Amino acid sequence: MVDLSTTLAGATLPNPLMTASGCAANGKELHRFFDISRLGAFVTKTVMPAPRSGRGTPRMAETPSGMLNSIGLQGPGIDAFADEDLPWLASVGARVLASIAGGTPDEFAQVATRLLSSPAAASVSGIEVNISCPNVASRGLVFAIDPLASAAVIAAVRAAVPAHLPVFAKLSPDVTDLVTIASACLGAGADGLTLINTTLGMAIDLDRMRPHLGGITGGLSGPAIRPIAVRAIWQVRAAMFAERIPTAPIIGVGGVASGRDALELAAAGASAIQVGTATFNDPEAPVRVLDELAGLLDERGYAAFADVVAAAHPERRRQ
Amino acid sequence: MVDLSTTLAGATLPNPLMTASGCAANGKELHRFFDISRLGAFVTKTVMPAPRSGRGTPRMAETPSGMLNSIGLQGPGIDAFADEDLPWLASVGARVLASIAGGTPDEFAQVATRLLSSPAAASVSGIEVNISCPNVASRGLVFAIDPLASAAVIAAVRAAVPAHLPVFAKLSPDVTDLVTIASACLGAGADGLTLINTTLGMAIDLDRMRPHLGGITGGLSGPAIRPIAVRAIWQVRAAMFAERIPTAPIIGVGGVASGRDALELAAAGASAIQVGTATFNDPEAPVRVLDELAGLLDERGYAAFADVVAAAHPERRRQ
Amino acid sequence: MSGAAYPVGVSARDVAHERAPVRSSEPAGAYQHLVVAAPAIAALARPGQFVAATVGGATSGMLLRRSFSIHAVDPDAGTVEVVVAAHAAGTTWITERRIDDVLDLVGPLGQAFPLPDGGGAAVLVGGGYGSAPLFWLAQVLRQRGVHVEIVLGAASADRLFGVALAAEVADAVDVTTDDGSAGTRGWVSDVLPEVLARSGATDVYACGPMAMLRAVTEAASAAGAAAHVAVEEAMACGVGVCMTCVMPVIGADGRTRMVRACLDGPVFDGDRVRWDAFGDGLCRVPDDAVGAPQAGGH
Amino acid sequence: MSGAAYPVGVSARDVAHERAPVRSSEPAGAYQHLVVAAPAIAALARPGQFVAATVGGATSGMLLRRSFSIHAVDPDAGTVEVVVAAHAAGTTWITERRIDDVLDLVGPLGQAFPLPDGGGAAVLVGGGYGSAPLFWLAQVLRQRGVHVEIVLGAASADRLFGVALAAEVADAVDVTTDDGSAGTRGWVSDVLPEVLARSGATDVYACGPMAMLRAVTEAASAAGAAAHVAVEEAMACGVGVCMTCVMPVIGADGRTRMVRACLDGPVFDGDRVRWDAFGDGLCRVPDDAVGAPQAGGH
Ligand SMILES: Cc1cc2nc3c(=O)[nH]c(=O)nc-3n(C[C@H](O)[C@H](O)[C@H](O)COP(=O)(O)OP(=O)(O)OC[C@H]3O[C@@H](n4cnc5c(N)ncnc54)[C@H](O)[C@@H]3O)c2cc1C
Ligand SMILES: Cc1cc2nc3c(=O)[nH]c(=O)nc-3n(C[C@H](O)[C@H](O)[C@H](O)COP(=O)(O)OP(=O)(O)OC[C@H]3O[C@@H](n4cnc5c(N)ncnc54)[C@H](O)[C@@H]3O)c2cc1C
Ligand SMILES: Cc1cc2nc3c(=O)[nH]c(=O)nc-3n(C[C@H](O)[C@H](O)[C@H](O)COP(=O)(O)O)c2cc1C
Ligand SMILES: Cc1cc2nc3c(=O)[nH]c(=O)nc-3n(C[C@H](O)[C@H](O)[C@H](O)COP(=O)(O)O)c2cc1C
Ligand code: FES
Ligand code: FES
Repeated sequence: MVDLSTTLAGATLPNPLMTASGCAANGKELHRFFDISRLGAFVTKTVMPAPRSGRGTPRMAETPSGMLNSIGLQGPGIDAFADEDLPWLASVGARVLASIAGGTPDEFAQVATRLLSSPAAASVSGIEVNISCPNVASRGLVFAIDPLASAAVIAAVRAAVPAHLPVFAKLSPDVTDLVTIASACLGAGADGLTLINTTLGMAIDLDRMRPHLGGITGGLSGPAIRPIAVRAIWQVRAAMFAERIPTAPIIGVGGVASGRDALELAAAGASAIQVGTATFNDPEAPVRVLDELAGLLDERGYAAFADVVAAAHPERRRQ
Repeated sequence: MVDLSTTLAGATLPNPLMTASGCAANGKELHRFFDISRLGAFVTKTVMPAPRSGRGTPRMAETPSGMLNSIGLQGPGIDAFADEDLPWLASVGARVLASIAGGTPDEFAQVATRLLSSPAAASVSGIEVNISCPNVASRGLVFAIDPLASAAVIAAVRAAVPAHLPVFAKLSPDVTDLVTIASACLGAGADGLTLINTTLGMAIDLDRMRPHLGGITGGLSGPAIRPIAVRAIWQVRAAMFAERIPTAPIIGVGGVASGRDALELAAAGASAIQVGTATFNDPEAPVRVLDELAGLLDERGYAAFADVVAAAHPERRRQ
Repeated sequence: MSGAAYPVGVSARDVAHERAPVRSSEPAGAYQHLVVAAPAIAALARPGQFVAATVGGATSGMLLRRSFSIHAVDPDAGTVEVVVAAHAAGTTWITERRIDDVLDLVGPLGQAFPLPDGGGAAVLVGGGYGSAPLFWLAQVLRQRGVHVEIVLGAASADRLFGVALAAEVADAVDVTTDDGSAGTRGWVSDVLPEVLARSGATDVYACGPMAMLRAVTEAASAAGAAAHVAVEEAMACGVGVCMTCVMPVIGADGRTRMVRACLDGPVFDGDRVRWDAFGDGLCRVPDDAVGAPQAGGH
Repeated sequence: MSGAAYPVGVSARDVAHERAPVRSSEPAGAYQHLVVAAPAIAALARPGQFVAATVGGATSGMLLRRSFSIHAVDPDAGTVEVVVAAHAAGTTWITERRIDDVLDLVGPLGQAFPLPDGGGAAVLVGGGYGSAPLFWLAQVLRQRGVHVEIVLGAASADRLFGVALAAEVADAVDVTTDDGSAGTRGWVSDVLPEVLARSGATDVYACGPMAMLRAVTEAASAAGAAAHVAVEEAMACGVGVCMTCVMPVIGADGRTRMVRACLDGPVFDGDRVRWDAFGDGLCRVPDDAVGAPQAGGH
């Protein structure tokens, strides 16, 4: 039996597979298809201070091996999340990576504080700080395109959260220099990074000759972007090997639909793997990917998942 | 009959369809499949001052609805191009959009000068300045990630080329703020923009646990990236409507495989359309797309291709 | 390819995920009528629910499931039936499946049509392939002693589905086509007031395009009947996890929320739907919806 | 689906693009042997050339063509034959095609095996499905009065292709398998020196994995024979436009260039190939190649 456990900045999880924020709602829906406590962690839909309706529709367009979405962070707000969703997740034994966002660094911190005041706070294994959602009205609100703005958010959240609880910064690939953003986040106290959020895309409604999405542009996800996710993880992990930035765990996400895909992100440097859009194709995808990954590791004679993390880096092979 | 002609900064072409640089070699190979003079223009493989072997192999990896390449700008050098390839293109009646590159702004200018000294220089309808190839050993050589470096190259080329010949800057989507780069290029004398070059990606060879490509990272192309191309064209065209940057023609490229795809890029703001990776799937793709586009325009009752350029922008509909 | 249906994943109490071999596929006017073997879904489904199918096979570039109303089930034979219009590439792929080809299905999904306790009269209104779930519903209603009338409408005769079937399962049938190629020329809403009046229906069940559902809701309200409408919103997942299929619906507390058509629908009470938000192929978030962007704000 | 092959695009003098219906598809050991109707390709092809097929159908997420040596053609029947190993998703899709399914083919592509004027002796060496083009070549050579011997090698008996066929078309046949499950245990290069010596061959033709082609070239050189090797490089387009399939080959001027295997190959003179550049699944650019990155530079 392969040891599938993975350690993310102190938090040890039984396996590296997770849902991706916004691709699994808050658990009940997928729990009809599989026991969500089987996952290394359940990543919740990004929650903001107040209830949010999100954007009008259409909110999605299918694209070759991918899709665009412009949901616009629809959600119940942190009060409802902390009082209802989190307790339910705790009740089924899920380990929770809670995704949070806000309009200002302070709002991020408030959401984190309120989250941890939940009666179910003990189920929270970590906090994923979504500074990279492209579906916000102004691109200026995508903190993750600017190192200073990113650092301000991370520092505020880090200050609001007890030291034992790891904080992950979720980054956007839509930047000229990802390593600089990663560096700013780690410098501001992030314990790890989640790479990547969707990349900005767009589709045109050719019958009506106007943007297809209600939100005009949207986030591109799915297998189409996997090569971008692998590259982002590789670049940031390579900068860690080169000691340009501190070494920290990376959670990989982007286009994973099979055990092979998960292995690819791990080999590029990811210590945990999230499955997003593939869940829309197959509601059991997160646990199917887990089982396929376990099978692949076993076939290849690996004793532990940890052995394949960053295994494609020459520095790692030299170790 | 729909009027398919398009005007690109003074150069009028009989139709908007083009090959994409590096996806059609220098014409002879595709001329076995269709008469390349049927194209609005034939875009040549980026040519550099000296002959170049390019990278080792593997140079490609197939990805979902896309591919990665790390060719590394293999080519015969500008002398052989100007003396052999260009005259052949002229001999079959092709209109040529010549793609050039160099290691410094001066080298770009030298290549342009030498190109125009060719006996077949009259076949050149324009120059596409490739400042965005991701397959160069150092990302520092991707001029298009920096507005100043981009402007320096464009200014040098513009100075070397007679005023009547339009100069297009080919940009990379891998930047935080594409409009700033576009603005710098137009400010430095570019007559138009080509959007987009490949986006940086990567694949891992899971059997050998190392990067799949000889060049480690590679350029992602094909239908997978079409939403990114549409978004890039839209953003830059929107900045023109908003008068944040001067209005100039955009040549659209990225993931076009059908007449519908071409129409999508046009509606987003492209005055001409290049077909790249789709040619690997179907060697007749550039002319098939042209025929499909003409059919779609006809069905929808458009009198001219020019009527659909940027047609999805509300500013255009208000005009 | 296996001849027998078998489950892919966990089959929870109320939903299943099955690989369903095609048992038959026949053209029906402009549509394709498929019968597939999916015993777990057949055992669970109720009229108004739907199934979601992957398209394009193992090497497909199309990721998202396509949704189809369940036309009929035979729990004993373990079969599920759907009626598919070849709209674009995904549905075309489905209509091209041959016997023994396998569909990957998740279902039954969504809320079924609410059923009256018994007796009275109901009118069932179907637009195009939207009629597909109504015949099964008609049978269930008549088993409960409900007088059932069916109104079928479409652009043209070939786009009507189930006219003959309607005669079998309903007490009366009306047909309309936009071009007059079958039945009355016009829309279902043209004949509906009269049908409602003569039948004294207390419930109207409808499935079809949004504009039709709105018109049906208005006609039902005018006649004092309840409208139960099955909507068709673009769906990415069908199972409630993506939030793409939302629409503004008024809740029990009187407040409008953007709710998921795949989970809270596809059947809604017509008078709860904020029809005012729909138009020109878009649906806005009403200003008074919970969590709506602040008016005048950003 | 149409029963007849028909051209998709322009068919130039030497290459065609056809939609080719499958006429038969039969397992052959570990491989699948397909016969397709592609009259234009059948009329043009010569031994050593290949065809390139799209995979996955209209909604495929796989863009790139897959290349296959032409195993046989029948210009009168208008058919082309290929032997396909199910390697990964694309080739698996091809092996699953049924009668009347259509393959989109471009061909014939690349350089054919060079033919001697006549007489003499030749040895044809095939590794695994690499033997596919050799039987046709053997027939053409024997028509020119050449004495033909065939050596077939594979990992195991089920991965040999065409042992019976070889006996029909060659004057002598040797078989090797790595595991000894058929013929001599070992590699083709173990038996080749003896075959070359006894046949006095002046030309060796080979198709198979790179390591085998290199060994064949060395054995041929040692015996004073010319080696004509058909290589298998990963190809994105097959028609010479992408520059992905390059390998270092010494030109007539003695200089090494990165040349396209799809256009200048797949058949090369073995002693022109820079075998030293290949290793561990990679191919480097030799330092002395035209346009190579400057040594010590960047
Ligand atoms: C609850 C429900 C029941 C339905 N029942 C039937 C039925 O019984 N018979 C039938 O023929 N069709 C039915 N539809 C519509 C059917 O799902 C769409 O026609 C189909 O998804 C279009 O797929 P495509 O690949 O042909 O089109 P494309 O336009 O290429 O689809 C692109 C994407 O948009 C989504 N999409 C596009 N149109 C629709 C739509 N109208 N509804 C939902 N998603 C859409 C697709 O799921 C896909 O993700 C139903 C839809 C819903 C939501
Ligand atoms: C000139 C030539 C002749 C060939 N003849 C035969 C034959 O007669 N029978 C046979 O079974 N196979 C043959 N091959 C190999 C065959 O093309 C590959 O096995 C096939 O492309 C792999 O496709 P896949 O989808 O199964 O694998 P994948 O690994 O998924 O393919 C991914 C990508 O890599 C490319 N690729 C992967 N392996 C190869 C390879 N070995 N050669 C070329 N491209 C590759 C594919 O074209 C595709 O673009 C030949 C290859 C060449 C170049
Ligand atoms: C419909 C949809 C909604 C999403 N919502 C969120 C979100 O609320 N917060 C977030 O951090 N990421 C969100 N994402 C991004 C995903 O978590 C993930 O980073 C991205 O989709 C890439 O992974 P994938 O290709 O596996 O989907 C969303 C993605 C999709 C498709
Ligand atoms: C194999 C390959 C080689 C390329 N070479 C060049 C090049 O030399 N110069 C250049 O400007 N772009 C080059 N490109 C980028 C294309 O011109 C085009 O911008 C990109 O592939 C997106 O278009 P597509 O999706 O239609 O291929 C290359 C692309 C591919 C796939
Ligand atoms: S379709 Fe995904 S939530 Fe309804
Ligand atoms: S495969 Fe494209 S050039 Fe050879």
